[in-house]
Amino acid sequence: MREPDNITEMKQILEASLLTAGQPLSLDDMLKLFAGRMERATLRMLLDELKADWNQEDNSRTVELVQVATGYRFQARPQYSEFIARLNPERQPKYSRAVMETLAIIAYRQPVTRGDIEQIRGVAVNPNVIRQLQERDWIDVVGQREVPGRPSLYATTKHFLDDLGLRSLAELPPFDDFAQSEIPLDT
Amino acid sequence: MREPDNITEMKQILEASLLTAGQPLSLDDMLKLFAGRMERATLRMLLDELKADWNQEDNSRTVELVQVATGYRFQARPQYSEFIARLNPERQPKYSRAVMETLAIIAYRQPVTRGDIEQIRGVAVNPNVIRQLQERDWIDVVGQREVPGRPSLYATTKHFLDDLGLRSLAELPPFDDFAQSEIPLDT
Amino acid sequence: MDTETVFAGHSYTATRIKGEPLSRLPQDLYIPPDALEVYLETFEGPLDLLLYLIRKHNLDILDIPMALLTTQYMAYVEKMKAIKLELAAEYLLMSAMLIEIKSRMLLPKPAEITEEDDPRAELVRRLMEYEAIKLAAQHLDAMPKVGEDIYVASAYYQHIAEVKPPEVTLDDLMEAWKNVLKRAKLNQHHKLGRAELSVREHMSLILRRLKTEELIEFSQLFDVISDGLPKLVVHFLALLELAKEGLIRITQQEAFSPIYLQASVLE
Repeated sequence: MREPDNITEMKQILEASLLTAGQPLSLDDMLKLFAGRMERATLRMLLDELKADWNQEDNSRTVELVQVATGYRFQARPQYSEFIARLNPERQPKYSRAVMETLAIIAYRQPVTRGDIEQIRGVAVNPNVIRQLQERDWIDVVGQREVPGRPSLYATTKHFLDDLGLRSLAELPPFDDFAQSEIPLDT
Repeated sequence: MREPDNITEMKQILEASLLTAGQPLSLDDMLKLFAGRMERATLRMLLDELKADWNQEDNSRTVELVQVATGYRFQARPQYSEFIARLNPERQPKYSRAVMETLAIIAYRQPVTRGDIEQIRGVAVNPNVIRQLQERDWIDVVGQREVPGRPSLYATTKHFLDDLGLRSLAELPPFDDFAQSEIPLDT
Repeated sequence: MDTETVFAGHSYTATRIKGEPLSRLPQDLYIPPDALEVYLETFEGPLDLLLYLIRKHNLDILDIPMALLTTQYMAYVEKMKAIKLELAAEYLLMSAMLIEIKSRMLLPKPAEITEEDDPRAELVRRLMEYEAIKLAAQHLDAMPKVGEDIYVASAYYQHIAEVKPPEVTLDDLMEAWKNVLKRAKLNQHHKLGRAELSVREHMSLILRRLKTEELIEFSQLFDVISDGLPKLVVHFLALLELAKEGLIRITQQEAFSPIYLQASVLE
């Protein structure tokens, strides 16, 4: 097996790998492609070039290279989503308000316990709500709060960020944007 | 949602769908993309064009559009398969205990017959165990013991020494921690 | 004033009317009972219901008319009881809290009112936090997601199974040999040194030669010039061991004639 000996070949190996991966590839994953013969800095540079090659302004490409929490992935440009959705008419069922509000609390207030979530929502949290989010691999237990009962602390996962196309939580709109007016300080 | 009104847009919808489908798309699948506004013959023509666009002779594309039994799919050109395989290395297999012990007996007690090995291990030796070691070219038959049945005598090979980084069997760690040898080997 | 009817679970029209006289508020807050059940099912709890009432009637969340809000809230709770809806305990707790705040509002106010002194402060903080969470949840819900609106490239590739043979280290081999000895209890009467291993290696070498050369003249086995003495000794010991184990036959036609080795043949 001949190792690549020029930039073009290296970019092609990256491209073929990313187009077939079906999920984000991390820098560590991609270093494996070159069997230890690739510097991290060079890899980053190649990825930047590849991104520029594919993310042409003229819309000639139908997929674009994006960076998300766990790495890089090619994804269809948004204007094709509606068409692709026609291939699978059965879509993922929408989550209930309880699920989405619980997710929002965990995303913006993490790490939080079930008690914290109940406090904010003003109602008991159905264990099934937490389970749905865990099954989607959007939230995870990251520890226990050191109070009697040692309740689990929940946080969002990297997979959650990947699924929403984000690199980090900081890319979510700031929580204050959602406040209808200034929230008085909890005193 | 605006329906595509020219060949280029239609080809782009096909391309985005095929790149993200994760499985071959049949003609029927692809007709769904255009909500009934596409003729089968036109679709075939578009796919032929798309195929030609991607299957450039100059190797500038890393994936190609191919037709398989259940439909069309994009796939990485064969020269990238070996690199992509590095992303998910198969788990390193391990030899069974029987294989390892048989190998040890042959290494330390050679030349030995299968009967010898069975006597030492106290259990029957599966012919498959011997075969695995022979296929690896770590043991071979060096003769037959002149007893009824003329059982094969097994010994380790030069290849075995190479693979374990030894120059000779004498470099194998003796069991009783460097027992004094009666014959000075290095004088 | 915005009088748009807003349902729970949908976006609110956040019109604030701080300072507006209460008399401007609609007086008829009655909701038909058949519609009520539908509403209640969509409320996520007392905070959600309160927010609904506040936004529906365009109350100023920072200056909530407690008497009005409490009356409205209690009316809902009574209706819920009336239609035998299973009422979450939280709704009743909230009733008690509202009444308490309302009564504290009636107490004489200190000369300087700070936000902390306002009996409504904690309720307002909670309502606003919950409202922000509701909007954040709607935002998250609307974001494109993998599997819904984001499609990740996943072209096919030829899966090459890299068949790697198992790796064996010297330690692995030693471990296996130790296990063999432990079980066979060979070590009690058998010490194996480096020398003996060499002998066994040379036994294999000689047998290997005899596979291709049917008959080997004794002196051909030894290269007296290039093989050092130790090697010659090992070779000779190997020969003796092979003979002892009956694996080779050593023959000599007559005294001083060449000695020949051959693989032993079953008589």
